[in-house]
Amino acid sequence: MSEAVQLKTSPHLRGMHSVDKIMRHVVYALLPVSLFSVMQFGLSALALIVTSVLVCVGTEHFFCKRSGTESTVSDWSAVITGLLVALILPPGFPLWMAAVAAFVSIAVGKVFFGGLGYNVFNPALVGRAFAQAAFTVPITTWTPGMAHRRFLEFIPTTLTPPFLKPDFDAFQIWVESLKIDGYSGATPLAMMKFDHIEVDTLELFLGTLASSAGESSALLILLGGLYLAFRKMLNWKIPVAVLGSAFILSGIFYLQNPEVGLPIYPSPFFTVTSGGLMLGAVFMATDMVSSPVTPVGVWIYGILIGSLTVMIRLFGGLNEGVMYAILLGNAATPLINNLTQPRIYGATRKRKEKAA
Amino acid sequence: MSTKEPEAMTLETFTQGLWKDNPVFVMLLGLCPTLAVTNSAMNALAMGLATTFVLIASGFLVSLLRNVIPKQVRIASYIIIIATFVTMADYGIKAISLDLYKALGAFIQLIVVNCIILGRAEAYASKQTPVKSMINGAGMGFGFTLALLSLGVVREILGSGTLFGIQIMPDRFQTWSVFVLPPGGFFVLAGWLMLFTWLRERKSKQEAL
Amino acid sequence: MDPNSPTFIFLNAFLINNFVLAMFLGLCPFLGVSGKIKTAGNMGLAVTFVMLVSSICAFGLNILLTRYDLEFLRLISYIAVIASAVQLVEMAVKRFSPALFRALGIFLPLITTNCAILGLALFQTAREYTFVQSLAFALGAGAGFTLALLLMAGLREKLDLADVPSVARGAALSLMIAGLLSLAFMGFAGLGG
Amino acid sequence: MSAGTSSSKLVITLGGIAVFSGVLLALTYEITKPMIAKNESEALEAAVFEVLPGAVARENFRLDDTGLRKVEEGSTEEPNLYAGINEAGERVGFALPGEARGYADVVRVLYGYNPENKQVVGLQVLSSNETPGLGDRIEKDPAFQENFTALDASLAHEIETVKNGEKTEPWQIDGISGATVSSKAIGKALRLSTNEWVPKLNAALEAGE
Amino acid sequence: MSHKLLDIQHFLRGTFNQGIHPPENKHFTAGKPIERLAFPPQLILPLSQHAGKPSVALVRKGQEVARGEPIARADGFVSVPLHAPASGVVKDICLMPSARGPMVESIVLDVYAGDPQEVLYGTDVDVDAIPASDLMQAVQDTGLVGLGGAAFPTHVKLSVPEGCVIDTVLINGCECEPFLTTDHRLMIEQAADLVAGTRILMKAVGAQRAIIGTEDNKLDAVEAIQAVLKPDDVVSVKAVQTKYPQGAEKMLAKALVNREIPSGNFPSAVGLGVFNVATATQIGQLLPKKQGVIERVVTVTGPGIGRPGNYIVPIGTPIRFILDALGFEGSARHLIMGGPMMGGTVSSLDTPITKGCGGLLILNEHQLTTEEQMKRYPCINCGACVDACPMMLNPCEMGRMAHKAQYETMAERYHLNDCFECGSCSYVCPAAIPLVQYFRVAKSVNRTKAAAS
Ligand SMILES: Cc1cc2nc3c(=O)[nH]c(=O)nc-3n(C[C@H](O)[C@H](O)[C@H](O)COP(=O)(O)O)c2cc1C
Ligand SMILES: Cc1cc2nc3c(=O)[nH]c(=O)nc-3n(C[C@H](O)[C@H](O)[C@H](O)COP(=O)(O)O)c2cc1C
Ligand SMILES: Cc1cc2nc3c(=O)[nH]c(=O)nc-3n(C[C@H](O)[C@H](O)[C@H](O)COP(=O)(O)O)c2cc1C
Ligand SMILES: Cc1cc2nc3c(=O)[nH]c(=O)nc-3n(C[C@H](O)[C@H](O)[C@H](O)CO)c2cc1C
Ligand code: SF4
Ligand code: SF4
Ligand code: SF4
Ligand code: SF4
Ligand code: FES
Repeated sequence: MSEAVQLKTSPHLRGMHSVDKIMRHVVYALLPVSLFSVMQFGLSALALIVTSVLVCVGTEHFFCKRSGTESTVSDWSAVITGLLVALILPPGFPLWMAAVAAFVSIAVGKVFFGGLGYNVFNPALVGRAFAQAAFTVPITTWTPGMAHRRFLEFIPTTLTPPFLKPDFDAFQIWVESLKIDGYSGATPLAMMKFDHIEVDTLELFLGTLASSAGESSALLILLGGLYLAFRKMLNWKIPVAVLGSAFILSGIFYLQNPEVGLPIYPSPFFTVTSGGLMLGAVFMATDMVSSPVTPVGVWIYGILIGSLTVMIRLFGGLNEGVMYAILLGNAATPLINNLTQPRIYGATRKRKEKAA
Repeated sequence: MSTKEPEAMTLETFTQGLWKDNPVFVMLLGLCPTLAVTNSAMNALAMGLATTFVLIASGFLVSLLRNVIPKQVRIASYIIIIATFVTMADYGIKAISLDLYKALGAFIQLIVVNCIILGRAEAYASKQTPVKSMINGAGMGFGFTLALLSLGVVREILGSGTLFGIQIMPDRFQTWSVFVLPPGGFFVLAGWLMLFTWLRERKSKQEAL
Repeated sequence: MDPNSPTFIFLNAFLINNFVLAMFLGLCPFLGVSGKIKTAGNMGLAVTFVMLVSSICAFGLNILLTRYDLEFLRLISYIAVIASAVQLVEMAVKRFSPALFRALGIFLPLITTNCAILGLALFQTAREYTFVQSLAFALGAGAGFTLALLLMAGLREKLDLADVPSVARGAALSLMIAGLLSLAFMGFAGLGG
Repeated sequence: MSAGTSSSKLVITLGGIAVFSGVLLALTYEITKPMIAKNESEALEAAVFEVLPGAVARENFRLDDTGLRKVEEGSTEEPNLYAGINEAGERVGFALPGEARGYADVVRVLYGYNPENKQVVGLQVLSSNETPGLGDRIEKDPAFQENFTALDASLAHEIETVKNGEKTEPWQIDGISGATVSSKAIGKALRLSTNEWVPKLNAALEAGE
Repeated sequence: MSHKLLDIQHFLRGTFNQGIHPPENKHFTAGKPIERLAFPPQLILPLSQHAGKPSVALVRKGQEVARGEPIARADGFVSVPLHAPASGVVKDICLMPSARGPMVESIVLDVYAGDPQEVLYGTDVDVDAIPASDLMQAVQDTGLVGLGGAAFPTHVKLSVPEGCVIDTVLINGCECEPFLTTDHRLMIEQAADLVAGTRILMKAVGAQRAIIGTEDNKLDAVEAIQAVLKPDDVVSVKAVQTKYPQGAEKMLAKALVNREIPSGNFPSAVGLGVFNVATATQIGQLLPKKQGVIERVVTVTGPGIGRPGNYIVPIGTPIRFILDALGFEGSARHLIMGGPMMGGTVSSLDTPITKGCGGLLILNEHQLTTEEQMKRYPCINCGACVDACPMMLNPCEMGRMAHKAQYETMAERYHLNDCFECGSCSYVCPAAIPLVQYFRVAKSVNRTKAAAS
């Protein structure tokens, strides 16, 4: 018997989850959504996803090596960031711009604050918000899904050389060559906002319309989320709060619609299935690093995001507000945490007794 | 540097503000105009020069009157003097170019509350001779202008593809509009500060070797 | 929404063109006093308060200056009057509400002449706001400043516990957070349009 | 005021400085006033000429409930619209202001209205804060400016902005794709302004000024 | 608001808020009746086996002692006497290694081999005749300390503080630690003694009723106890939800009678007295005979032991002796004294079983390596710890503060001192952050600082 003395302190048991395992499962849950986007948008979406993931992982690896620490890419979180960055960009987004967005998401959104666990904003959204402000035109140019040659050729804007503008004339010619009936280049959200045309919610749910690469199928996103929720790797309260509050709030406005004529406000079903709300609620508002930890705080956070999204969509200048809503939710997170510290066991009674 | 007694005039009197005590990069003063007007190099230059004018003129006058003004009304007097020169600069720019005036907006008038100026008046001009105060003020002013330009140039080239309004990037260059938008101001300044910290760290590391 | 309605003016200064994050006014206190949530809250209150006072002063003063054609004295008189008014109010607060004074007290002298306050007065004059509009503007600017300050303070408190790389520490960190906040506030663009 | 320095000295010093700066400012004001006035009038003139093709001179008018009056230079009355005069000395139209909420902030425009054929004949954006590269195309985009060479303002139909490429009627503005909000703001500014001013102006003109 | 709702919901299900569900692993020993192990050749009896002042030895080197004879006396009120667990001779009184490392003053007793080892010491008394006021002294004389783990002298808990009235005695039979089954077996096999002890405790503190609380994974124990209760008895038994750390007295008070023990107070503040099942059983057994504590039931269990079971062992038995008897090949590295959630590893196999030790857990190499290979990550803010903490603290924020050594803020703003180190937070943490260790360090640093100033 060896007598090596090694005092370890309790507890000596550990739960089942570890950080890399959780992250890996989130990647699994994102795979169906990613595959669907490739199916819908073809080669360009594939190239977008590959570029973004490689740049994210590469950036993280580079900065770890630079600072002389062990590379942290094996925790899989950079892969999630990369996937999500790709999934919230328009499918024909120039690859070099996607690389910029991915780089910014890791370098500014994550490494800058100290890496995994310390970022105060959702890294993927930092990347996307930066790209949105930097490349305003390309990021609002949408491509129709299910184009028949999508597996044979890239969307013309995809392969724009670095630092150059995409060639929108070539893009226009390409879109026209697809001969899609009634295609206007607008997303369902823009059509709702500016023309008050509401597309069929079922189509949104199944995902057959123009949108960001990974926002189209609410169904697949929901399935991925349910998988994670049941494995307890995702806080189900956040998506429930986000979607629930968005549903209720937009429902209230929906009831204000005039009896005749075009609807001013979309139906609550449209609200929760359109745009990035589903993806944002399930995969991005739930990024635990940038969301509150307290039981009550989580609900406040979710409701804040849901209602901000609806307010921006209905009354703002943008037709989509999920990204900004989540970033604002992230910004409010420390305050929410601060205000909602749970009442600890045995606390109020003491105070009451003192008062008495 | 603030409580020095009268001292000999050296090159340092001028260069102090340029680099070692650069008001923006080192002392982090006057950040509002630094960020607000630097979306183009021209605005940055105009703002820098206007501030320099006020620094020199108020430095001169404060120094001249340093033995006349009683301590109790010191700050009030400085503010009146500064406000006077700021108003002059304001009218001057309006008379020179209305477009420039529109671009800089209220920020010319806000020079009055720029702490660099009151700080210089209080810490330097009230103790030194008029000539030295002017030279030191000029150094500070040029340091400020330099900082504004280093933001303005980056922001204008990346954000608009131009420099002083002249297109310098090729036609197909994709401009990064974020840099002329408000967030870009914060990002570029943060970037410069990080660059300087990094250089300093590298230098001290090399010295340590 | 009518762009001249007080509600919209409030909303504009509060969120859409936030005083700190989009207009770059009041950055010194914003970066200087945003280390702790509690101080930030009090500072926000103090600024809102001083903004209201200076808005009222500037409005009255401007009527006088225009009537007597003395616009060239605007800057000097604004500064002088705002500073004295704040001092008077400070004394009044000290006398009538010591509790409020304790909360605001130390901040008042700090902010009497910063660019958020003077900027507010100048902008409201330049935009020819009516009295009610000016009040809405001051309230919105104060609320916007307070909101930005509180968010910033929360984030900085959180980052106090983070392993931020050494090059990013200090002012660069605060500026970068401010930049990201500013980016997030772009979501409010066009609100109420 | 404390002892040490007598309060009369404080008041005198402060007063002296105030008087000095007052004088300095008054002087500056007097010197720059004509220059500024000239700048402003040139800027206005340039804008008026731009929105009223063919105009080489300007006349100031005031239109209110009492009717249309010509405002002479130097009069205390504030003009609120301007007429453009061509080389032949004929009036080519009126320049009117308009404003509406854009994407980032209020967009202010000046547009030319020709009462003869009841058309908008030119438009200039006076101030806007729209996103560079996106919303600011309302200022520069030649295709968009093309909308305002002959836009029907007879008020038989209200002016409206339609989606890019969907303009079919003379009272429609062909929007900029990707900047729907900004282009709609221009449409709204014109609609509001014409609805308010054109009937009054026409009535005044018919009544014969 | 939402907390009020949670409270109600959890009260109906008979439990507290939050907590965790680690795998129970009680199957190794739950069905095994209590057995007696042979006497070891030598016993090591530390003078400090309890919280409070160490006892004072009454014997000399070379002196012969009989089983059950007092060999050390209490030194003051918060202290207890020590009784000889076996007949033999005092070999030495010297410093010996203790489980936690430092050497402590101990009596080393050479056991007479072949001695019948009967307890000759003690006299039968009629417990019912002892006035309540004398019970405290009687309990102190037994040398009894809390057998639930804290080893706090039991008689001290019988002195009801000024101004408090205790109406209910709670007997803690939760045994929420995975693996351990000592209390479970005691409740089944010695239910009568348990109930008798409970009645004595009620009388001592003046309570009108007692509830024996256990978890709903030990329903056989509930039946066994019910069998010895009278109809309409003032003593009752109740099974609450199986959940860790249901056995913590604060949690149990919440679950059984829905009372919250205020922060920084004892159960007496809300009219409760809480005692462990083994403690009550011992009282039921020892007081009528006026004897002292000389042995206890220990669960020896885990994948690393050949014959797991519940064994009666004399206090002072060296661990090595027990392990050798039951088939063990490993090192101190594999050994945990107590349960896996709150127990500690021992410094050496030569340390003895003390009064407070209810379990020996022997892990195997495989478990240790998987445990050790669990990679440390920075806190990812997942909130699992916040959802687990039964005290509703915020271990996440405290962990981050500890990482930056902001110990004082932890105490001032995040109630560090309410943490009772149950380990739930560390258990669930996916980033493998040693939260409990952080909190122990923080508390001790704060204590040192407070003492210094
Ligand atoms: C979208 C979604 C909604 C859920 N809603 C609830 C709910 O309203 N209430 C609930 O108790 N569990 C709900 N669950 C189940 C939880 O994931 C989890 O299984 C449960 O909260 C575990 O509770 P416990 O820790 O108290 O055993 C939901 C799960 C998902 C994925
Ligand atoms: C950062 C950013 C800046 C924008 N700036 C403008 C703008 O200045 N003007 C505008 O009309 N739309 C702007 N938009 C886009 C609008 O929000 C909206 O999406 C667009 O007007 C829809 O037009 P479309 O239907 O023609 O694509 C901007 C969007 C973003 C993300
Ligand atoms: C996390 C934690 C878990 C506990 N679990 C138990 C338990 O399962 N059984 C028990 O009797 N005491 C347990 N205790 C100790 C009780 O809180 C309490 O001190 C004990 O029941 C009092 O009885 P005693 O003095 O007779 O030991 C636990 C304490 C803590 C802090
Ligand atoms: C449920 C879940 C959601 C996540 N969502 C995001 C996300 O939206 N964006 C992102 O960059 N990383 C996300 N991650 C990965 C990781 O948390 C993130 O990179 C950290 O913020 C890095 O510190 C997610 C991880 C999990 C477990
Ligand atoms: S004193 Fe005022 S102006 Fe100067 S740095 Fe501080 S806040 Fe800014
Ligand atoms: S943790 Fe405490 S209550 Fe649970 S079994 Fe161990 S000693 Fe008993
Ligand atoms: S160890 Fe402390 S902080 Fe952790 S769960 Fe237990 S009581 Fe809460
Ligand atoms: S469980 Fe661990 S990783 Fe999760 S919040 Fe708590 S300390 Fe952080
Ligand atoms: S420069 Fe704006 S507050 Fe200091």
